[in-house]
This record gives sequence, C-alpha cells and structure tokens, in this order.
Amino acid sequence: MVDIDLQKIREDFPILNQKVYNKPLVYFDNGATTQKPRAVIEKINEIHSLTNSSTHRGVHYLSGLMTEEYEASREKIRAFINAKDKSEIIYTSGTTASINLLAFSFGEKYISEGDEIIISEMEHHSNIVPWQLLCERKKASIKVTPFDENGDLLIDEYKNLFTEKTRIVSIAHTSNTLGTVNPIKEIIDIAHSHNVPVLLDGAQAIQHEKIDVQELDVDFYVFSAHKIYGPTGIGILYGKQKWLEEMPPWQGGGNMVKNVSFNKTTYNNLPYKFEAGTPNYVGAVGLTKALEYIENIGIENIRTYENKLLHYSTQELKKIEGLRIFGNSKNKISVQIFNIDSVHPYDTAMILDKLGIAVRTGSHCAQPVMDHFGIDSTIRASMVFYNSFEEIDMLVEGIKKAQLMLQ
Amino acid sequence: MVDIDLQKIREDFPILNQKVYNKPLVYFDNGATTQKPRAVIEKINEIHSLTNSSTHRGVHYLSGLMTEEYEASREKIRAFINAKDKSEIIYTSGTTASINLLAFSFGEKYISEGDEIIISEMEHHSNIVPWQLLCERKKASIKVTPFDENGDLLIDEYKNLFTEKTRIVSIAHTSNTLGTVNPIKEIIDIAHSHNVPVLLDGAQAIQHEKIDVQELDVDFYVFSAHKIYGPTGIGILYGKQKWLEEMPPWQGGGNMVKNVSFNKTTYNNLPYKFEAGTPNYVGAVGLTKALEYIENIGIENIRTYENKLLHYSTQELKKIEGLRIFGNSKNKISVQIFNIDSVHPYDTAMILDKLGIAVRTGSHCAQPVMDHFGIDSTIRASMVFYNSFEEIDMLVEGIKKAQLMLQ
Amino acid sequence: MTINEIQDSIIEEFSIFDDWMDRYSYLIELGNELPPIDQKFKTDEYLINGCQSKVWLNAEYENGIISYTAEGDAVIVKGIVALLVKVLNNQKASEVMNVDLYFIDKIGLKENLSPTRSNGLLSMAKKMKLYALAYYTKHKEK
Amino acid sequence: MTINEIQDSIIEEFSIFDDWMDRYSYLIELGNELPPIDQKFKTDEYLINGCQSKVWLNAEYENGIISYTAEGDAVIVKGIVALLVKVLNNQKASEVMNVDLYFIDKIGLKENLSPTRSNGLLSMAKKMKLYALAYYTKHKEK
Ligand SMILES: Cc1ncc(COP(=O)(O)O)c(C=O)c1O
Ligand SMILES: Cc1ncc(COP(=O)(O)O)c(C=O)c1O
Repeated sequence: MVDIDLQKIREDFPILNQKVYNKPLVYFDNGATTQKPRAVIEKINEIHSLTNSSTHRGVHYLSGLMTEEYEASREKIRAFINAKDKSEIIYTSGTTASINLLAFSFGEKYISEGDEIIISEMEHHSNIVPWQLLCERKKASIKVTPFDENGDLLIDEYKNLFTEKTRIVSIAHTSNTLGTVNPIKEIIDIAHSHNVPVLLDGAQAIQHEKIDVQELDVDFYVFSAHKIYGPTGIGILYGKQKWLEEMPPWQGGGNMVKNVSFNKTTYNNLPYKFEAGTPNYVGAVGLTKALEYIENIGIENIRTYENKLLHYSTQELKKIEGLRIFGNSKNKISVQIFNIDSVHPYDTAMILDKLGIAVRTGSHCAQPVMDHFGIDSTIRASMVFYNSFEEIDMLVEGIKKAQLMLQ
Repeated sequence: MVDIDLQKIREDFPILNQKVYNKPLVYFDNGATTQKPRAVIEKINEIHSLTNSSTHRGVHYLSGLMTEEYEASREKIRAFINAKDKSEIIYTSGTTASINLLAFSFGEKYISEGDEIIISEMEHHSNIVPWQLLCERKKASIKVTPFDENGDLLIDEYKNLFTEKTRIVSIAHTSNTLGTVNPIKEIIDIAHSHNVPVLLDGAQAIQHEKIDVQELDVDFYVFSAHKIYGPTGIGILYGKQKWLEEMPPWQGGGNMVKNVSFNKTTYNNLPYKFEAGTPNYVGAVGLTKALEYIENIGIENIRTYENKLLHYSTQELKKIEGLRIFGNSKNKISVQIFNIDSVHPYDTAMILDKLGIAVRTGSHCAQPVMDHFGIDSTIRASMVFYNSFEEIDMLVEGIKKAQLMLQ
Repeated sequence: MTINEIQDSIIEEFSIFDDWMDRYSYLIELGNELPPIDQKFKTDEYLINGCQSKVWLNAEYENGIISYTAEGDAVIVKGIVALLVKVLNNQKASEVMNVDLYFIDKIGLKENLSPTRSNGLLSMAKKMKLYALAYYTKHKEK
Repeated sequence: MTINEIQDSIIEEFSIFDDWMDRYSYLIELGNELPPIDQKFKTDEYLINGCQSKVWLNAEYENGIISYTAEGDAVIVKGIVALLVKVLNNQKASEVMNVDLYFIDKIGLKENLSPTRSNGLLSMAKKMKLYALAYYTKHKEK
C-alpha cells in the first residue's frame, strides 16, 4: 500500500493554497462541505464552455453528448457503490432531498397509522425531520436507538425496538458529530430478520470508505456530492429495484412521465420515475470526476491516512487541559467534536478563525446529540486526506492560545 | 434604446464559437436550456477555487464570505422580480421542484376532497403532474382552460371554470411550445375576484421580459436558473409572505429547523423553513451573475431584439411550402414549433443536426398541446438574443435541404 | 450470402459515399423500400427502447432460420433498421445471436449519428440478437 | 459625554492596538466587565437575530434617556455588545435612533470580523436604534 503524497494532493485543490487574514488556510470544516479538486473544477468549466445542453431531449449533437456523459456518470456511480443496476441510482439534489424522497414515497406506500420507524439518537436533522413530517401526516411514530458515552449505538436496545409495526430503519452509516462508524452489517441483518428494510445515511461515510451496497444488502443508501469533493446541488439515492419499482413517484414533472393526459398519466421507468424536471447534469458529471479522483488516490489509502490523522489529533487534543472530546468510539472517522472547560466554543472558534483555522461550532444539525451531553454546542474539526499533521499542530496551538486569552 | 451588439454578445458565450460536424454551431434549443456567459462560468470557477464553503454554518472566514454572497444573491433575485421582501425568495432545485413544493405544501394546508385546481391546456408537464399527484392524494380535481387555434387561452372559458371549490390557479406565464405570453394580469385579477391565489410558471418568461411580482400582485412565481443563462440545479419559488407563513414545510432537514427534539421540532423563519439541507449556494451565486449579465444588456433591449427574431423567423418559415407553424398568438416569444407535410420531424432534425443546427423534436413535455393539434411531435426552434438573422436563414435553408432529401 | 458477405458488400457500397448526405440519402432510400410490418405488431410490445422515434421490430423463426420485419415512423431511422434487417434477415439464429456487426463501425454510421442516436442503433442490433438467442434457446430445449 | 465624544475616545483607544489579538483581548476584557442582564430578560424575546451565539438585549427609557443592558454567552460577542452599550447607554433616545456609528469602521472591527459576524454587530446596532425609535415614538405620541 502506498501512502498519501500530500504535497501533490494539496496542489490538486486550488482553494487550499491561499491565505486568510494573512495566515495559511487550515480547512477543518470538511464535515460541512469538502473542497473541489482541479479535475472537478475544470470539468464543470469544460461543460459550460463546450458541451452544455439539456439531456434526454434534443436530437442534436450537444444534447446527445451531454446525455451520454450524464448516463455514463450514473454508471460510474453504480460501479462506485457496486449497485446491481444503474436504474437503482436516482439523482437528487443532495442527501436531504434523498431522504425526503424516500420518506415521502416509501411512506405513501408502506406507512399507515400506528406504524413505527426506527432511527437513532445520533442522526443528523436531515434524517430526523423528514420522518417526523411523515409521522405527523400518517400518525406513525419514531423509535430512537440510543448511544452510550463513547458514542456507540446500543445494539441490544436497538433489537428491542422492533415490533410487528416496524416498517423501516433509517440510520447514519457514520455520525457527523461523534464520528462513530456504526455496525451497519449487524444493523441491517437484525432489521432484515424482522423483514424490515434499512436506509443508511452515507453523507459522512462514502468519502471515507469503500461501500458495496450488494454485499451490505442495504435497501437504500444516500449521500451528497458536495461532501465527497463534488459540486453542490447534487446527491444520490440508491434503492433496491424491488422497492423503487413499487414506490410511487415523489415529484411530478418533465422526464418522469411516459404519457401525460388530463385523464391518465403514466410514469417513466426507473430511474426516471423519480427524476422530475431538467436534471442537474453538470452536477452529476462533476460528481463523477470527483469519484474518479478519489479512486485514483485509492479509497483505502485515504482511509489509512485519515486514520492516522484521527489518532494523532486525539492524542494531541487530549493533552490540552480542560478539553473534552465527545465521541470516542473505537470505530470512528477523523472528526473531533470537543469543548473546553468554561470557554464558549464560539469564542475559541473566533480566535481560531483569525489564525486561519476554519472549524465549525454549533449543534452541527444534531441537537439530540448535544442534548445527550447536556450541552448547546461544540467545536468540530473534521479532517480529510488533504489535511496534514502540521495543521493539527496548528489547531492545538490555536486552541491553547484561545484558552490563554479567554480563561 | 440601444440595439444589441451581437458580435460582442456572442463572444461572451464561449460555447457558441465552436463547430459541430465541422459546421458552425447554430444553437436553437434555448427553450430546453440556455448557454452560459463567461461571467457565470468564471464566477463558478472562482468560488470553487477560492471561496467555497458551506453557508450559514461555519464561524470562519470562508463560510462568512459564502454566506454573504449567497444572501446577497437572494437580495439580487428579490430586486430582479421586485418582491417585497427577501424572505419571499425560496431557493429550490428548479421550476419543477418549485411547483412540487407548492403543490405539496399549499395542498397540505388548503386542499381537501372535492376541491378544484385550475390549470391550462398549454402547461408543461411540470405544471400538470404535481397537481395530478396532489389530486390523487387529496381526491381533488383539475379543471383545464383550453386554448384556441392561434394558441391563445380562452379567457371566457377560464372565467367559467371558477366555482366555490376552486383553491388555486396555476398557469404558464409563457408557453414553452406555442410561445404564447398569456394575459397574466387579467388571469390574476379574475382569480383574485374569486379570492383564489395564482401561481405563474415563469420558466419561459423571466428570460424574455421584466417581471414585477408586486405590480402583478401574483401570489407565486417560479423559474429555473438554467433557462436564464445560469447554472443547472437551482431555481426559485417566489411566494407572498402571507401564504408562505401559513404553509407547512415540504422537505425536512438541516437549516429549515429552529429546534429539533424527538418530542417537538420547530421550524425556522422564512425563507429557511422551505430550504432543507445544504443549499446549492454555488448555483445561487451563479444565477445572480446571470441576472447581472442580463441587466447589463437590458431586458428591454433583449425583448425588442428577440421580437425581431420572432417576426423574421415567422416570415421566413412561412415561405416554406408545406410548413405549418403551431402557435400564432399576437403575443408570443421567439419560439417556433412547426411540422412539414408528410415529413417526420425527427428526420428533419437529424438532417439539421448534421448542418450544425440544434433544434428539439418531440412533445416538448407538453403532450396536451400535441393532442390539441392531433400530432405526436413537432420541431421546436427557440431563439434568444445571442441568435442572429443569419442563423434563421441557415435554419430555413436546412429545412429546405431536408425537405428535398425526405420528400 | 453469409452475414459477413453481406456486411462486406455494405461496407463496399458505403465506401463510395463522400459525406453524410450520401449516407443519409441511401438510408432514406432503404427506409422507403422497407416493406411495412404487419399492423398487429405496431404495438408497444414491439417497440424498441432507446430510439427517439418509434421503431417496431418483430422476428419469426423456422427451422433454425430467423427472419425480421421492422418499421419506423421516421424514415432515416427506418433506413438504419432496414440495413440491419438486410444483414441479419433469413440467417441462422445460432449465428445471429453471436454475430459481430463490424460493418457499423466501418461505414462511418456511428460517427455520423450523435451518441444518443447511435445508442438507438445499438439497441436495435441488441434486440435483434436477443430475438435470435431467445428462439434458439427455446427450440434447443425441446 | 456625547455619543460622538465616546466614539472618538474609543477610536483613540483602539488606535494603539497593533493587531486583532489586542482588539480581541480588549473586547474580552469589556465582555467580562459587562454587568449581567436581569435574569427575566434572558428569554427568546430579547434575543438578537443574526448573531451566531446568543445575545440578549434590553432597553429602558426614562425622561427621554435610553439605557441598555445586555449579555451574551460568548465573551467576545459580549465584548462587542458592551462596546455598543458604552457608546449608546444613557443617551437621548432622539439621538440614538438616528446615530451614525462611524466608530465601527474606524476601529477595524468590521474587517476583523468575518462578514456573518459583522452582520451580528450590525444587527445589534440596528436593534439598539430600533429600541430608541420605538420608545421615542411611543412617548412623543402621548
Ligand atoms: C413552461 C415550463 N415550465 C416548467 C419547466 C420545467 O423546468 P425545469 O425542467 O427546469 O424544472 C419548463 C422547462 O423545461 C418549461 O418550459
Ligand atoms: C450525517 C449527515 N446526514 C445528512 C446530511 C445532510 O446533507 P446535505 O446537507 O448535503 O443534504 C449531512 C450533512 O449536512 C450529514 O452529515
């Protein structure tokens, strides 16, 4: 296994080579969104300058070209997660839209009064609120799998949540706060033993490890392009064909229909049934370039390197007096949420900002996680393969400086 | 009033200066999607290379910058359509998503069994199917305003469609096939006299004329960025505050909430209540650049010039024997749908394609319009301000050549 | 003639064409000459997916030999399917199902069709081979 | 002192600061010194929108004079609001409501805050002026 050539990689990301407030940028807000490699930036440029044209519609050269690229992207994404068929890959505008699509469409078909949905205490709001909205409409209810002090799901409690009313499990593959990589195979197997399908929210997983949806036997898998080095406004819903075939459409409009009349409208085949309107084909092709970039570096190399970042940052942060890391699972991505005794995270982050270090503060769209620890907010530093050990040192120095100023 | 400096304008659009099959590209598929000026392309480039960061979240410099730009874009869009307040501007992924948002959310609140929705016979599928899906769910029904042989709506028939069950009118500002610019002021006034709100589908209007939503007193207005020289994956729903305040959210997720707990979730203020998940902030800022570009040329100048293209193309196409134009309203944008006696439109388009001329064939996502004329499909040539009279001549020559080969 | 002999003769025929106009004219001619398909096959079931205009295709089988009838509503597309029929009609199903249709590349048709349209061409070819495979398998089983 | 005299003295004070660290240290000091707001005002009603941490603000009015109490959960932000209180506290409402807060630009605070944070600052200033306007209008009407 080769290691990461950090210098080369950092050259691939133009944004990283800049200064803010005259300090070199240290970008540790990758959990919110990742930066884009040159290959993605240039591809988007190229489309806009040379090939832009609406897909599936025109009979002309450019339209043919764009359609080909758009569909080749779908095939690329299929291969990336090893879906069985490319009709199982639905383009959406992001993870949030993917979950909303599913909650609506699955909900219309399979959820009725009294039914139950299992989620977890560590979910992102995007994997809570769509289900709450559904439950309100259908008078169904949500059951919550708790996590322990390390940030690990309590699988025994999860097992006990199943009843004959359970219709679906929707759980983060990886938590955007605690960083926990959940035992998804176990989660899926348990659900399947009750004949309940599983949605995995892969927003924080797909960029860190190899996903094989067939091997996992997962029913639905969702993620956002912008968190895996691709553009904004595009995301994926993977679903097993048997479910997608049965589910009704979510949005209506151009492209998702076969025949429209005022008496009877028939819907298009998969995946188009779920793709209404002009697609974000620029985003789709941009995503593909990002996936190719990742593959060239090697997702296993990325994982190995990020693991080192995780361990180094854990070790160094723990040396800081009064600093508490939340989320200490043994199975964790390279993200750290933490607070410092008697210092507001926002103050620390303001000072870090001035040092050129971009972290995030707040509840990270996961208020139940904050509630678990009885806090309002934390600092989050999320590191990826273009970050360095030196940057972690700078973070630690910055925190100490802030501590000095603030305490 | 200055006229259009065509040469300069064409230089602003890199894609136009290329050859396909060794012929200069003549792009007449603007109804499907428009090309992007350099200003838009470069702005997207700049964001990806210099400022990309998730909005509304980080406390750090880049995030602050992107948030500013993203919200300044919203203000720009507000000003462009003269909405009262920027909280009335909701970002969506496109016209289709805007209409689906509205159909769902308005539908949840105001539509119940037996209620009626008025649309028209010339709607795009994206303004038909969302209402059909709603009607299926709520057991409501759709009433259709017909159009006459010229492609003008029959306003008397429209008036007669109102009952005390009518809940909303949703009609194209401008038809994507017939090109008809509907008498929207009249349509709105009639609806309002029945206390019924109106949605205008502005997908084919916003790029051709000045819109003032307050002067129109329209309740909802929707459009797509990619049809007004902006990026894909971003669109707008304008809604009067009083409606948007009352309507329930459509999608749930990050950003659209104030507080999330498993017992009770409260929603964010407008516009965020309707914007779940990481926004397509790159798209939003790109759209703004497109609007600025349009304003620099002057929307009135664009309109005047496009009118000339319309008249010239009508005159020249009519000289072709056996060619029939569908849609002959006096109030029309520069789009032509037509067929040639005993020739399949697809054959003509294939030959035009080889001559470098990009037109569209098919039902243009408006099957009811095709049904009206008892046909399956037509050719569509949609012209905008970067097209030239010479290009129209080339189209006419191309059609004649095709006719010779095919008849 | 064997399939390959026909392919070779088509390649020769096309070699004298200078440009796409000649090719299209020839396809139009072929299209116009294609005998109509039986009305009962002009249903959705016989439609080929991936074509942007309508193409209906039917195949019959007798004594190991497969025969095709086809029709399209656009004439150039009809010409393309006619070309395929010309090559594969009345050939052994066992040969058709595995045939290498090298003539497509050689006559410049693929480059002459925009990608989505060459998809249409490939869908037709694929469907024809599938028919052959289906009949062959069915009759071998007996 | 008049509002402008206070603004000028703050500008002078800040002029000796070389960098953001000095400025932040000063704000932290101010923040720590800010007297706490009455507990009953620490409710959503008194929260200022547009700040990324919590800031509560209340104003009282007597004989044309407006006085402010404020608090924040983050100390630098509290320092910023303290600075505003320092300038506007116990001044005439009629002056506060139209005041030009030129000191903000002059002390390099706006450049020193990322745009969303300078928005927070501007929201605070706006809210304070709004209080003044509201009281002024209410009492004039009587
Ligand atoms: C009149 C009209 N309405 C709606 C749409 C749908 O727009 P989009 O595909 O960008 O969602 C279009 C264009 O496709 C249109 O022309
Ligand atoms: C675990 C998780 N789920 C869902 C989301 C929502 O993704 P998006 O905002 O791209 O829709 C995020 C990121 O914000 C996330 O981290």
